Amino acid sequence: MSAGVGTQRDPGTARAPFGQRVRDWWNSRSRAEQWMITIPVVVLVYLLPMLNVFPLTTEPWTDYELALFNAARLGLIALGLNVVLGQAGLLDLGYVGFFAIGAYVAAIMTSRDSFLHNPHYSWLVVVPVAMAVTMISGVLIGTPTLRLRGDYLAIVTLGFGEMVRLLADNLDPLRGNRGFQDVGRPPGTHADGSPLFTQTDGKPWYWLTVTFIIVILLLIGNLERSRVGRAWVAIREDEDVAELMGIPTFRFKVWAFVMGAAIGGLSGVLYAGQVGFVNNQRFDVVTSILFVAAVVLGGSGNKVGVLLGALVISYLPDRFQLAPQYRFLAFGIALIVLMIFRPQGLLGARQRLLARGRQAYQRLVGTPEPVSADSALTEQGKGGDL
Amino acid sequence: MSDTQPGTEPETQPESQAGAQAGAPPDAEGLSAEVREMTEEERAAHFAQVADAVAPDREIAVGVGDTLLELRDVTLRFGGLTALDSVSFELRRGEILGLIGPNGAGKTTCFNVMTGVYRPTSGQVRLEDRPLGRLKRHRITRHGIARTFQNIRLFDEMTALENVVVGADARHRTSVVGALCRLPRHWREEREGVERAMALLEFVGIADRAADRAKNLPYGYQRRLEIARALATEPKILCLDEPAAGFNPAEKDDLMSLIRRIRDDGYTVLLIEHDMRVVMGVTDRIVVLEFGKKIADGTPAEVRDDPAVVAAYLGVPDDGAA
Amino acid sequence: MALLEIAGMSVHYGRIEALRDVSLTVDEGEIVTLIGANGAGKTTTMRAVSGLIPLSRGSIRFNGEDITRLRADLRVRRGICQSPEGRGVFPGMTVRENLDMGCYARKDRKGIDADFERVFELFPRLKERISQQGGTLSGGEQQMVAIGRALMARPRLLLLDEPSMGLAPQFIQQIFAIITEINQQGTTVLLVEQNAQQALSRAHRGYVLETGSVTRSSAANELLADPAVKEAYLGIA
Amino acid sequence: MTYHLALTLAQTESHWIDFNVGLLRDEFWSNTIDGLAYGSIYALVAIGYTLVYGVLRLINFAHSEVFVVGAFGAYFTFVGLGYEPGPTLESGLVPLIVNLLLAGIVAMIASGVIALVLERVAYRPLRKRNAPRLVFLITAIGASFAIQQALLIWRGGNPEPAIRLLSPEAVFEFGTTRITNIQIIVFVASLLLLVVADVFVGRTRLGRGIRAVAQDPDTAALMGVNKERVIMLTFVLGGVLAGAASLFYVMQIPQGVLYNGGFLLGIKAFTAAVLGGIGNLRGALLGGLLLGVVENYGQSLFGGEWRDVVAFVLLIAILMVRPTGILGESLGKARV
Amino acid sequence: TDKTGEKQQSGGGQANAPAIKADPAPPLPDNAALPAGDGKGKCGKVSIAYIGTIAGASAALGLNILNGVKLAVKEHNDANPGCQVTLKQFDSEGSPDKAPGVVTQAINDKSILGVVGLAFSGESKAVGKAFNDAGLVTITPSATNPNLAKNGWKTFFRALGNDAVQAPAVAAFIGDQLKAKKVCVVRDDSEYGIGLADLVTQSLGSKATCQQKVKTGQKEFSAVVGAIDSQKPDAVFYSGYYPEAAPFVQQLRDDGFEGSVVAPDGVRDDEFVKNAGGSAEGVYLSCPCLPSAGFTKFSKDFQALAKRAPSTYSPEGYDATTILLKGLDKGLKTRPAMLDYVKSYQGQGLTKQFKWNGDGELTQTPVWMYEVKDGKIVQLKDMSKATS
Ligand SMILES: Nc1ncnc2c1ncn2[C@@H]1O[C@H](COP(=O)(O)OP(=O)(O)OP(=O)(O)O)[C@@H](O)[C@H]1O
Ligand SMILES: Nc1ncnc2c1ncn2[C@@H]1O[C@H](COP(=O)(O)OP(=O)(O)OP(=O)(O)O)[C@@H](O)[C@H]1O
Ligand SMILES: CC(C)C[C@H](N)C(=O)O
Ligand SMILES: [Mg+2]
Ligand SMILES: [Mg+2]
Repeated sequence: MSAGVGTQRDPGTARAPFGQRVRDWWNSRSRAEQWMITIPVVVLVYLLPMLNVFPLTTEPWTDYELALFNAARLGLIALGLNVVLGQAGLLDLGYVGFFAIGAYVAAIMTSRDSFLHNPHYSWLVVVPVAMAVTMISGVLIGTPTLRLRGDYLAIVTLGFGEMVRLLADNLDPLRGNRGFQDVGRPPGTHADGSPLFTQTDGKPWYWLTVTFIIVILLLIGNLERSRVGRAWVAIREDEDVAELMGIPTFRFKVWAFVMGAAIGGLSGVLYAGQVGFVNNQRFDVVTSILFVAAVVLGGSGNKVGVLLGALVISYLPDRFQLAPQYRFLAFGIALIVLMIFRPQGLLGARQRLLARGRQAYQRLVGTPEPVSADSALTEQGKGGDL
Repeated sequence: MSDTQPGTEPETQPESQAGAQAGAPPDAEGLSAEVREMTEEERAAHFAQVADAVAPDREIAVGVGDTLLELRDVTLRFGGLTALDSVSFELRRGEILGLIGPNGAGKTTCFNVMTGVYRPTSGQVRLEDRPLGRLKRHRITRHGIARTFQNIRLFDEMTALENVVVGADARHRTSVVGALCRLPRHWREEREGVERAMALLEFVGIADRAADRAKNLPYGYQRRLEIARALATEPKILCLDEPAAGFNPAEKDDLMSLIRRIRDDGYTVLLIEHDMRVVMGVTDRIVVLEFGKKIADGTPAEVRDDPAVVAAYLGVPDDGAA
Repeated sequence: MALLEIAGMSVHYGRIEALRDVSLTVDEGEIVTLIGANGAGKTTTMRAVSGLIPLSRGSIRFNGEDITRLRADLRVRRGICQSPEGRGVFPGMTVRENLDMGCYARKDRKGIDADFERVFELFPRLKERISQQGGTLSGGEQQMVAIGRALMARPRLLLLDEPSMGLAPQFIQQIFAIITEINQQGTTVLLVEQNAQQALSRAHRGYVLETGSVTRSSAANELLADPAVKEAYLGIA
Repeated sequence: MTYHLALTLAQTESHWIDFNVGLLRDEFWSNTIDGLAYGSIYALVAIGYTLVYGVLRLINFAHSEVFVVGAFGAYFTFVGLGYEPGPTLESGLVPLIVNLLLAGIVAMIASGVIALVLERVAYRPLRKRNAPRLVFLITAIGASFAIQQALLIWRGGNPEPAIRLLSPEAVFEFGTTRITNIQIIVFVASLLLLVVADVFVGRTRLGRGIRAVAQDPDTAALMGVNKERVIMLTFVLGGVLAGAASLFYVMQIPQGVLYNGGFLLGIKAFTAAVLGGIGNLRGALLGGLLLGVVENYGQSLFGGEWRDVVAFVLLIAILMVRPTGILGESLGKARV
Repeated sequence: TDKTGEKQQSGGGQANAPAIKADPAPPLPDNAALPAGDGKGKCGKVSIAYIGTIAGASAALGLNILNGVKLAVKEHNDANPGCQVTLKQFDSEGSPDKAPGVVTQAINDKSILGVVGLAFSGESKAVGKAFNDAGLVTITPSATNPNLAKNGWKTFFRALGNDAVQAPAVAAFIGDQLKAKKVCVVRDDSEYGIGLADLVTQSLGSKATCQQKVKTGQKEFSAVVGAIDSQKPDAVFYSGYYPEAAPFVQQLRDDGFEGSVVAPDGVRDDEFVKNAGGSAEGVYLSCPCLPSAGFTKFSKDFQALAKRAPSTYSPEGYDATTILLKGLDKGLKTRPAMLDYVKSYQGQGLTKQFKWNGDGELTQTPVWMYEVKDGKIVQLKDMSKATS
């Protein structure tokens, strides 16, 4: 696409944009140095709920700790969706379906409204079961749909996401709008015997979620810097060529779907547990699209970016809560403005795709790996004749 | 879901069996800074090492000179249009075969049939005497056919090095679980992949731009990168679709020597090209297509003098046009 | 008078400076060719003249008018038409529709019909394929469509970016013959070619681009004779 | 335990969905007729999606709001003309036609204008900055949110009290099947508009420009196509058709004038567009009618609550067989 | 077929339904407790909360209550300089999935000692346990699902009759007054709609010949209307809220249905009448709420405050608030104290005598029938007496 003709920019100062300079700087640190910076940051993240003070606090409008939990939970979702959308470039508008499946599995296994005779499984059992069920549904949904390309995939996934919701709506055992109350929570009690995880106390939920995020970040990072991650990016860039270069594209796409699904399911379980109530209302298209918004806003394909994106999408409305009806108006406008000013997302997409990338590049060119800020999603799938 | 199907592919063994000429150094340009500073002997050793990595054992079942790939009466129709009309020819191990013909003769379509992009309406493509049948495209690549594209198709956002490593991944077998947990095979293959990819970039002469995004490379570098990526899949046959398009004559010379070196390293090459100087200069044998039919098949000299070919393709005798 | 006059043009792709201070002129009735290695900036020059990419410095005048900031489609109306690198065939349109697009700015039905005939005469292949979708044509066929389409526009200034790329030898001859012919009929041509030998022998003047700057410019036959040019671009050491 | 769970699900399954073949048989024709009338509204809205998608490869999520604004436009024209919520007023044929036309024009203008504003505010700046395609999706969502919320703030969360210029009366009736005056008006008018749009895009020079920009914007510019104008036109055309659709919708469902009243319809219309082959105008028509009709059969067969599920199952089933929709893409790029 | 294709004129739907004589609206009981109290209330900085829909789904129903609550708080604060109670409002949007969030908010606000709400049954169910865990007392002025009281929540109190009372009344009305033989019960997908539909079906017994389902937010009912049409019932009972009821009834009438239409409290609002166009005319509405016509002063003050007439559950909201305010006037400062106080509360309100049993249910509760006449909802009679 051409740039507008009327716009003459002065590129005289060929200085790297800020984001790029930060990244270059970061990449030129040694592993040890990077850890030295990472650890305090992680500690700070864990301490956030304690910093319930201006300007961080979202009170009096929104419970600060729960706002943090919700942001973290959306972060987890964004991480999962990022595997599908950011890594493999599969526009999944029905990701909420996996989130819903996770939540419903938790509800069915623990709520007393459930059709199971004795629905009191421990939360620790619920998590793996929910993830397994979502992974299976990922395969089931992915197998027929992933043969489609681009936006056809988008609309079909949207359809599947809606179908999950509609099934919950229509199938009596899933209780539709009435929902399941009293969904199970993780075990653990305070010293005084009251439960650790409650609907009203966000802190334990937040910590639990952050821990999940860190574990998943590490695992996903492993995947990314491996044959699998490269295959995903190749598929995103040009699926036909990827296949002609020997990548079993279909299988890897299903894998991306399944990985994303598992994480979506996990966040569904967390959501259901904290709210304690699951019905069909939270799993609509709008929610699904908000997930996509978090990923794209943060920088599709960039793990840290999408976490930031989730933070913006979830925390900002809580932080600057106007009168409720103005909130979404402002939010909508903010989305437009943010995207216009940072079309490549808050952090552009560029991940190292080689496990040994750092050494390889350093050896090669003597400078740290160059990372440029433009997004990796300029044109999906080029198509055309071979 | 298992990531590999054991037994269907030859095991990769990085053990050299490359020909004696393998160490021929590439042109001085396009060497990494590191290499440029080496002494002569160091450089020779380095290139020997490069050649090792570039041309590992491909366990080809047929001997040099025997038929490696065969098209048997391949016909392909698009609706009413017959793009290939019972085309038969064979590709022998170790040769450079030229595939020429007027525009729209069906050359690219031949590649598409060989690599599984299209399925022949009738007829067979046989690799090492086994029909490709309805093999998936990625399996065909793993069986040993790699290609470049008439309109360059790179993974634009990846660096040159990564593009090539993706090619090398075709031979890797790290599973998703293996990658997730970083099992030893993952590390081994990563190391192998990067080293091989670097060696290949050196081999085609663009190692100095290894860390650049593919889309930011000049056109000529992109063409070479495509070749390196295709080589990385450890093919038995390398199919090049108009690799010299958009090159000036000097660049074409470089390309010709590159193609020869590739063959010398033990690959078999199938080349589509319109530039007669390139075709006549590097091929051992030429197949000529016209309107989807084979009209000639022979050595460059034979083909050049074939009146049918002259009439159909070459037109006015080459009056010294570069 | 100079039909096209580029003065001090610089162009950037993001932070990459692709052209630096390029000046060149094309006179009415000339064939001017632009040669240079891969990545020298030839295509970028063409895109800038057509208005597909903005200048960061410098100016372009066409027929005495400053068109530096003119929209691309208006430049077409002024009489500049380009056959782009990579052909730019509309993949979902038939050959006929593609050719029709060339006359988007024209209204003379008669002249258009005559030009159709002329293009089909030049490329009989296209007539056979008149209702095939552009996207399924072979590389060379697409190139024919792209050139034919540009001819259909009957421009004052025709920009050809590597017209011979992907064409079989017999057509290469033909393409250059056509260029000379339409030039003689009054069309000014700015030509980018890797086939420098051919291009220079047909052109009046030539420019050499190296890494974004004009390093040499003179009459075409002088360039042909220049040993440095010979070595670098003609493949004759 | 998963096994146990699956078993429980399987055992209860047979009671979850009841088939009612009898009802489908009895209601077949009225289903078909309702479906065609409703489907033509889908089709009109679908054109807007298809056009914009064709040109910008953008799922214009805010198109449903374009539609809703049209509905408000039509509604307030009714109000302005002195109609009130409550029983339908009897009025002469001529004033009725004039008033409906007036409402239609206002709706079309309102939708067209909002579509244009949307393009200017949310999409054009991104185009200028060469933003990746997905980003347009996000601003589309942002715009959709913003318009919805603005309407919510302005008119509140309840539907506007229903106003009806014309109450449905059976014009033809056979058995239990009735064809009402409204259905006829909607169907015929929609079809007419669709034909006009199709001719416009397929036959005219500007239409060719739209297709050219859709396939290769840069080259289109090289052919002298004014890209910005074409894009503008596309949005306006889509908007105007959505405006017309909104009037028809309000005529059929007077309670539909609501801030988020276009949401589901928007998704359905987009589904219809994909079903027919997105980027393909006739596909949109076909997809819209098919979706409308099949949905109705589905709801007779399985019950009303399965209507949307039937719509999506249809979509998935068709895409499995024809991955680019029934008629295939035509504005879009050819694929390998 | 019984369809004539004739246009339905307003009120024409029940041409053959028997005319039902209306009872007068009850007057204000002399001993009714009022929020002003004795004007000697003493309390610290305390607040009560209204939680329910404000701007969300079925907003009109929520606003009816909220304005009643506001009126009570205003009268109280005007009369009691020593006890200025803050009213906090939380918009649950009437949906069970939004409610937990705002309820958490309310629970975490320690100044809130009592809650009027939640308005609807579904949302009440989703959050009852949280209130119970937090020990925050709630009095719902409107949620009618009987099961709400059976969850063992200690903090749940209901200021009106539940659907187990409403359903038999409705069934009696349909059977005895309308003389319908075949009744179609249409339910939405809410806790309330489903629960009430089941109870009504049960009470109707063999008269309930068909069942149909609709969904929250649905606007297009051709399937349901078609199915009803094929059953040809004498009456249709719609169990749900007005946003869906309005288009449903209109489409039902458009299709030529001529039998009676009966709907419950969720539909009893002027919004329904407005949105259904002429089709609302003649629809019968049941409600465990009293007509406020007899409460003249209340109605006048309400009109002055809210710029609209009191409607469904306005007096009930007022009563519930009064009870909480009386507790605060006593100087109660903690949630447990408030809970104990409400649990043992006994007294007359505008609408009825309040004294809760162990489940938080009242014993004597009226259920009135209403009818839409000339675009207005007018009372017919108290049906609870007819059944018990
Ligand atoms: N998908 C398709 N549908 C219809 N026709 C096609 C398709 N693909 C190729 N063709 C036709 O088949 C013929 C052979 O095309 P092919 O691309 O193989 O030619 P080629 O020999 O590579 O020519 P060139 O030298 O111009 O690249 C052409 O006439 C082309 O138009
Ligand atoms: N879209 C782009 N983004 C970034 N850099 C670009 C882009 N297009 C071209 N370049 C760079 O600008 C320079 C000039 O490119 P240009 O395409 O004009 O060269 P050219 O002379 O036409 O070469 P070729 O003979 O390969 O066509 C090259 O270095 C190229 O890498
Ligand atoms: C306000 C009322 C109509 C609420 C209804 N009774 C319910 O239980 O949900
Ligand atoms: Mg070809
Ligand atoms: Mg170029």
